[in-house]
Amino acid sequence: MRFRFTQFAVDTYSARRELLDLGAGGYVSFEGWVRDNNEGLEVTRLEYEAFQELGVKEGERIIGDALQRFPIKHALCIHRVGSLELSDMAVWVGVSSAHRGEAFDACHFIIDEVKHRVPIWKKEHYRNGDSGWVNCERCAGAPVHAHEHA
Amino acid sequence: MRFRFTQFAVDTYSARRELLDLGAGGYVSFEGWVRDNNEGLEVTRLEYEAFQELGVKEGERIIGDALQRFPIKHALCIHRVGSLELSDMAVWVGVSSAHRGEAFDACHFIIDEVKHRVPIWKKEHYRNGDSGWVNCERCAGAPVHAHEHA
Amino acid sequence: MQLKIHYYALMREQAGRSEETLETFAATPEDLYGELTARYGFTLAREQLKVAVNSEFSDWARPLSSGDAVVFIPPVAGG
Amino acid sequence: MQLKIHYYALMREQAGRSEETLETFAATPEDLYGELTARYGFTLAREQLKVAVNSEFSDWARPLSSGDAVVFIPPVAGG
Repeated sequence: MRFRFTQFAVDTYSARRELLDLGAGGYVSFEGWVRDNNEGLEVTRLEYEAFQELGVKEGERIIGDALQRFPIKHALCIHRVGSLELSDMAVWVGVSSAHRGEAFDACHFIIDEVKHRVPIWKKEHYRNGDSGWVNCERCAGAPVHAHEHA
Repeated sequence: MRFRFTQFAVDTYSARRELLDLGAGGYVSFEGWVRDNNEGLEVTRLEYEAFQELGVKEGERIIGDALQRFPIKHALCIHRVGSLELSDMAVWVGVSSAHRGEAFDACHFIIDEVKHRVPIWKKEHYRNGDSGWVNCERCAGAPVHAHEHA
Repeated sequence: MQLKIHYYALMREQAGRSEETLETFAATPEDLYGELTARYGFTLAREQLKVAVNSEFSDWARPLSSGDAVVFIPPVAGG
Repeated sequence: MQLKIHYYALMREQAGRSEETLETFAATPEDLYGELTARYGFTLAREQLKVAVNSEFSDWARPLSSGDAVVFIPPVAGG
């Protein structure tokens, strides 16, 4: 599978090896890291939850789309689930291609699509004790964070 | 220095660590790999040679340009010199930033500028026994490869 | 008709469970979401969600059959 | 006037050396390149090169001083 979930730290060394190709002259990788702030709030940790059965199918479709759209050699995406600390890697995308422009474009395309299409949810925990599901609580018009007070 | 040369394999693990930042949510890296072909010729190995004293200054200026031009956190570029085999990493660029778009743009910018501005030369060795300095022998109008016959 | 429902993220917390098997007369995912919102007080509007039946994205008007597995998909936030 | 010249890549091969110390009357890098091309038969036209004096990019018309280190820079190909 060219899209996978993992409960553990992403092994980028092994992942990168899957993209090696004697005809590839360029390799681009993206990592999403847990940032210490979001929309003005201090983040202390995150939880990722995924509907994995559908997620791997949709992820595979995204990689397939990228391989059709850009003249690249190989592409792979691995997304972490579970509890993450600051600076932990949440997602990794790697692309190899003959020329570098396509590797940049395809890698950017894949991470954009993954963020929009793959059923993964992120709960942020804040220094002030609140927490919230990103994209959900605020746009839901629900009392923001209120039900999450410790 | 945010631009360096190395005679040995690039230690991407250590290099990446220099870019860690609690405020960074995106990290993009580029690797240039030795490809087995170029402009229709089968490549067997490469040699890179650099005017290092000027190279590190110009490389530093490129990183400085990127930091001014894009709202990124950190950037670093390491270029290999010496003899390289197929699939070896010739150059590595890493960029961390709050948001991913800037990391992609800055990483792409840096590798483009490095390829155009830093005094590094690449000699390709071909399966047919020829060899040549890329960008030099052909555009020089000199007898292509002729003086390099083994 | 018996359906299997899985809940994720905010909806899991609001339903107080991650899955259940349900006896229902809901003919479509749309009907089902109305029924479950009445029970659990989901705060997400139907327009904010996608729905999957048997681990594939589905139309809200698709007729449901006994044994189908239904998942409502809140706005995603990967990466 | 004594200058230090370093040669790289194709020019190193054509000059048959990677550096030399040279007695010359060349007043500028441009003059110097003419002199050295006459000696070594460099195939690269002056327009294809850049030049560095004392490890910094320089104008071709910059006056040279004794002790300057000059490097002619063929078209680069990093990455």
